[in-house]
Amino acid sequence: MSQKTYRDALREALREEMIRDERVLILGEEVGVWGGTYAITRSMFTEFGSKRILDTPIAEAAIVGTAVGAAMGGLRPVAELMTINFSLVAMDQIVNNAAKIHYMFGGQIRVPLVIRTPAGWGQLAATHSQTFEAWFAHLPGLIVAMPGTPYDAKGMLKSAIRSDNPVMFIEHARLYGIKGEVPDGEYTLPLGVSDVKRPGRDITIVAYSRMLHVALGAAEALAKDGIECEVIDLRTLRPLDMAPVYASVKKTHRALVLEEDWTTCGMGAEIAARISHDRFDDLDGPVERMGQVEVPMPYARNLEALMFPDERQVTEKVREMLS
Amino acid sequence: MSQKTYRDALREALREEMIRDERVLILGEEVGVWGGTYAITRSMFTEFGSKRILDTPIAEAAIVGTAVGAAMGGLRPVAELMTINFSLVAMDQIVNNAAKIHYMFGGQIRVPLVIRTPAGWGQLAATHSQTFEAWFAHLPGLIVAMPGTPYDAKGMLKSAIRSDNPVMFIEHARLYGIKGEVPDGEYTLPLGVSDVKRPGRDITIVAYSRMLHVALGAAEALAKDGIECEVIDLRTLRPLDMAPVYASVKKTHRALVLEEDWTTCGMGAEIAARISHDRFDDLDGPVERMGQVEVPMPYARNLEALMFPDERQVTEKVREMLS
Amino acid sequence: MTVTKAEALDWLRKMSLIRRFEERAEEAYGQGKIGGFLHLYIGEEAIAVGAMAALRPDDDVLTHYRDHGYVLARGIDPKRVMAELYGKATGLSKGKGGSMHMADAKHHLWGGYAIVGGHIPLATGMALANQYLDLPRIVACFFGEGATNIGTFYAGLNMAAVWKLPLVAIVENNRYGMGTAFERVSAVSAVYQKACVFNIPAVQIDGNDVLAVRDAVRDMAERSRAGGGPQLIEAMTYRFRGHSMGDPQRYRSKEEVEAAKARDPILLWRRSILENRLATEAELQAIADEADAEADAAVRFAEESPAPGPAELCRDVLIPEQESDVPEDLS
Amino acid sequence: MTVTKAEALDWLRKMSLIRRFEERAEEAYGQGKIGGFLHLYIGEEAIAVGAMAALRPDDDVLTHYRDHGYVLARGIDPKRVMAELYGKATGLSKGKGGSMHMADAKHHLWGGYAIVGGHIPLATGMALANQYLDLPRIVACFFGEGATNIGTFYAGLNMAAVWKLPLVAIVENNRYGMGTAFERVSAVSAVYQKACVFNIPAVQIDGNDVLAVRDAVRDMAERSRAGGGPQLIEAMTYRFRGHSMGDPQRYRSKEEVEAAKARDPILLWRRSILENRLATEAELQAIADEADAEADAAVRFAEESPAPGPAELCRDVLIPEQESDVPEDLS
Ligand SMILES: Cc1ncc(C[n+]2csc(CCOP(=O)(O)OP(=O)(O)O)c2C)c(N)n1
Ligand SMILES: Cc1ncc(C[n+]2csc(CCOP(=O)(O)OP(=O)(O)O)c2C)c(N)n1
Ligand SMILES: [Mg+2]
Ligand SMILES: [Mg+2]
Repeated sequence: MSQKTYRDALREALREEMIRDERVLILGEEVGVWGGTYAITRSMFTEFGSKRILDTPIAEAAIVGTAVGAAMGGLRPVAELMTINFSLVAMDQIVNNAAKIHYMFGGQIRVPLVIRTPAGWGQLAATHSQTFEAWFAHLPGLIVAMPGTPYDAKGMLKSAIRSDNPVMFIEHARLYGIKGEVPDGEYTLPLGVSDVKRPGRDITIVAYSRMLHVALGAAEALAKDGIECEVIDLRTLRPLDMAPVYASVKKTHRALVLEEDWTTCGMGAEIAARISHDRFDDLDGPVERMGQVEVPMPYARNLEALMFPDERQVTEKVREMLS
Repeated sequence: MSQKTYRDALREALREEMIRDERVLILGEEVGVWGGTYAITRSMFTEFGSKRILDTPIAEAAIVGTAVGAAMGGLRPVAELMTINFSLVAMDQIVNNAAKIHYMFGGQIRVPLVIRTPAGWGQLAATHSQTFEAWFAHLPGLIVAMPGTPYDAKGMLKSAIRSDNPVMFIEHARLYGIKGEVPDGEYTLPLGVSDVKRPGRDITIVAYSRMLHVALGAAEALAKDGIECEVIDLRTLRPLDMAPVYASVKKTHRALVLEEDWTTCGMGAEIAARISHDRFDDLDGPVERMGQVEVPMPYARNLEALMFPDERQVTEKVREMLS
Repeated sequence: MTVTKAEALDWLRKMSLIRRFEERAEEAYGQGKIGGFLHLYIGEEAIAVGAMAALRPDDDVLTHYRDHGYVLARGIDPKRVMAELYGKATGLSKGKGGSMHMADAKHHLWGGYAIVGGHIPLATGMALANQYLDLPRIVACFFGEGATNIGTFYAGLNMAAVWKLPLVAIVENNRYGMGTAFERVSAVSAVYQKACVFNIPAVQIDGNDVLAVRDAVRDMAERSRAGGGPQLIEAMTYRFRGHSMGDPQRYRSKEEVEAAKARDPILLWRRSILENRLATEAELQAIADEADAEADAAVRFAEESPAPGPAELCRDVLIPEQESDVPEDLS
Repeated sequence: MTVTKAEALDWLRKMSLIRRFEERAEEAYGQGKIGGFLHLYIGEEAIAVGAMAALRPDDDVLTHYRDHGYVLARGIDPKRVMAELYGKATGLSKGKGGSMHMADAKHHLWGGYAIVGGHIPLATGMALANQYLDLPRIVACFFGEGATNIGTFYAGLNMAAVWKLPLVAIVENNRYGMGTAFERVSAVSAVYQKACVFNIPAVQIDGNDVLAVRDAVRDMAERSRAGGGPQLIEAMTYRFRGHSMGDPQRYRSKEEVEAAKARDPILLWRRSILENRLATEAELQAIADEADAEADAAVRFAEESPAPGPAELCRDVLIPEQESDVPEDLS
């Protein structure tokens, strides 16, 4: 095992899969000469050349559409959308082509496609700080992965590339620099499997992506006072693996769901609705949700800082729930 | 009072507002010469002329973007998207421009815009049978209206046109022909106010748009057996007025939410999560959701018929919940 | 003429089949046996037939939703096409796609697409795959003139031009997008002139002349196959029927429609065959009868076929991951 | 020269202010006082200044995210612009917009937009409003050459052309979209040639020559105002800094950047003023000093301004409905 960043873990996954399978190619804005604006594809243009790493025009609908077509034509494209915000420009291609072609034509056609894209923020204001995972998780026909650790990022990206299904693979700009254990050898991780990241008996915290770390930080702090949180990382948002969540709630009787998106009609709504329904008799109190304040993202640093629940707020919420 | 169709009610609203305010104009595909593919704007081209009813190219991103710009420039445009499916092509304009411009520029700019568009289905297959109300309800900065009756359709559309906010006004192709009471004189209905469409004491059914009628039909059937359903029509999905729902659940202790969309991360998830949370102690059983089967819409009539809960299924579900 | 008798009769046979097939579909729609949207190709048959005659059988084809013509022109069994219209299990897409979504991957027919312009980037992608895999295949992408005002037309073909991909875009200019005359909504009203923005070869041709279509598509396809990059063909035609069923057609006069029918592609080709003495009236009658019979047989097959079973509803959503390289089952 | 001394010096003053202002912003960014993306206009100042000199004060302006130059060229108080960069309550957008979203509605500056090409249809819409309301205003819409490959560029300008709207599109061709040289991703590498698809007048000009810009924008704006429909100007320029902060600039050589600096628009204009004896070295020095002082004052103002209060967070989301015509409060 060695410590690697989330960014390097992703790059390893891409490199290994490109070496393993010649049909894998990468296309997107600035993925080549620049090396990826978040440096995920750094040096890969030199290594793989312009046939396999394609710099595209600024035209997300065409990037995704072209990738879908290339997948239909026998390749295994990995399309990078520079940030998830730009997926809005490609939404029709994602919804109506990537996710539906297999079904709509009665299973005749496969679309083995990965769309990689970071969520994130950092004083980027209203149009550049969004994250639409709940939208994608709404869509039958799509797999939605949103790993929170370098280990998961690498293993899941490799699986996503090997999958014959279209995968929306959502990264997080603020996780690219975090480090974690990543084995040097080959491994893959299944898509569609949630993971207990920290066992505990007092309360279940459900999270994913960056909020996983907020959850783990809060759990650490609460542990000092003897409060043991079980932290579950969904990892894949569609299909949703609720089994570990249910097992946990059966034990803890309380659940808190964290997300970075606006809560109304967000991922947390689905999780809370499912727990409330499927574990109705186990719950000692209502499932709580914490997410983004429901306003467009402001630029000012001090306002932005008010937008997301932080460790302290999560800690307080847990105490409140247990009191 | 007189009986009018939902379609005629909408047309009345448009005509009255165009007569009342010269800044109101309509733009979209086939709204002029054709008279609207669902005949909402029938004869209006003759009445108002090509300055106020604009036939556009097939380019939804430009239709919505142009409407946003026209609103910024002092008009009060009503943009028609032929069906809500095509909103996917305009998604960036809706999310990043219509919904955010007021906030992003610190309140300097207003976008008094209505985007009218029908949801619906009828053997139209995977790309033409969708409804994304939960996506729109997710967005701060947008008002999302989805009326279910001719009376509401007219009153709410008039309010939407007079509102200084961007309003996503979602109709339903399968409601255009239904009839209901619509007064002949001027009236408006507030946006953001849910409505108890049928009082009852045994169970709360929350619905909107076409599913309202499924709910009312089921309630009627159940009433014969002495089961009294309270049917609440949300009417506006953002901002959500939950007060009548909560008041109802306090009385009935049971709630069922109906929607026509896929349930995962749908509108029902939000409603169920809110009821489960805010009325935790009032509930005698879990909040139930019924919605679309989670597959892309198939064309075949017999398969399509399996996609949505019908009156019978709702009736059964209610009995099951009360047993 | 530069066609053999066999070719000439084959094209007439195909055009007649499309015509007859769609007339039967129209009837079935009236009887409620076909639902949803049904966009007829009547009047435009020369384009699909001429184009398919020029393309190789493994050239990749993508089309818009007005797609019955291409499928039949490619020689795909009309029975399975009609069954798809009927929403039957024996349909090309098992009844899941319907009129707008005809595909037969084995015949390299990659589908009809119903979001205007949405399939153009897919064509770019398939052409990229062909180039990448060094296959001698080109991609033919069909759409209407109305689609040339939407973003994906530009973004998609620009990318194809930059990468010099083997792609022929065939624009069927039937003068209207639904009820909107093209010149009312397009700054440039000759589509082929729009190719200036891609810097690619483009021609405008008579889309009602099957031979002219065959020749143009052959030229363009071979140029593209030889590395000449994308090409654009604007085929001028006219739609004899409404946009879809139930079109009130207030946007054009009966006289205009009648005048256009004088240039019915089937009549024109029939006349040309006779003028060139390639066949007798009797032979032509036999072809018409054959088309009739084929369309009849298609209807019969569709009527008799079973609807898809309810278990079909939840099939084909996700491919089980073990069929990919990954252990878990996600279906 | 066809400029007065007052004009000449005013333009130099504005270009110098933009330059100095951005250099100070760059510093502040380095100190962590400005966050997010910061796209500098350094090297491109002649375009904003020349264009604003040609436009009337109530002509409507929409721009992309590289927008400090336009705001300052329009004569908007640099203090409020810097305060916006600092995310302060005194900023143009109360600190909510930041660098990419500068707007001052009172000055008909309708905002910087950060989704490439996304504001082009808005410009079409504002021009539609002006035409509809019979106002003598035109709309000027600025964006980079990179934006001419995305769908909204085509769909938006096509509509403007069809309706003959009073709109001037000013494309700043600084040769790169982030790290991508234009010719690598655009089938046509001279933007003005793309106007062929809209059938509108278009010119390519030297965007580093403030007078050439003023003249071209004036001509095009007046033609558009007179009912000539949309116009397109491609202003050739070069970005001296990276795309945003922290750009490794591996896509171009230091030599290329240095060579481009020989055509620094401020140097060129300064030289031209001196050659035409419109001012003395001392007068020019005074202008430079003034720009320095103004930039200093802007920084001071921004530093001393308060951050927006937390109550600001939830303001400006929805307008209370009673402020519209409707009774209920939706805030
Ligand atoms: C993005 C999108 N917008 C609108 C529609 C509705 N629509 C279906 S076909 C059509 C007209 C297309 O005209 P054209 O491209 O000329 O093809 P034709 O039908 O004439 O063959 C429209 C507007 C759609 N399917 N997709
Ligand atoms: C739709 C969209 N895709 C990608 C981006 C990321 N991005 C921001 S600026 C830029 C380059 C734009 O280049 P150009 O239009 O030439 O303007 P310049 O920055 O050179 O002034 C890109 C790709 C974006 N903001 N919006
Ligand atoms: Mg057409
Ligand atoms: Mg540029």
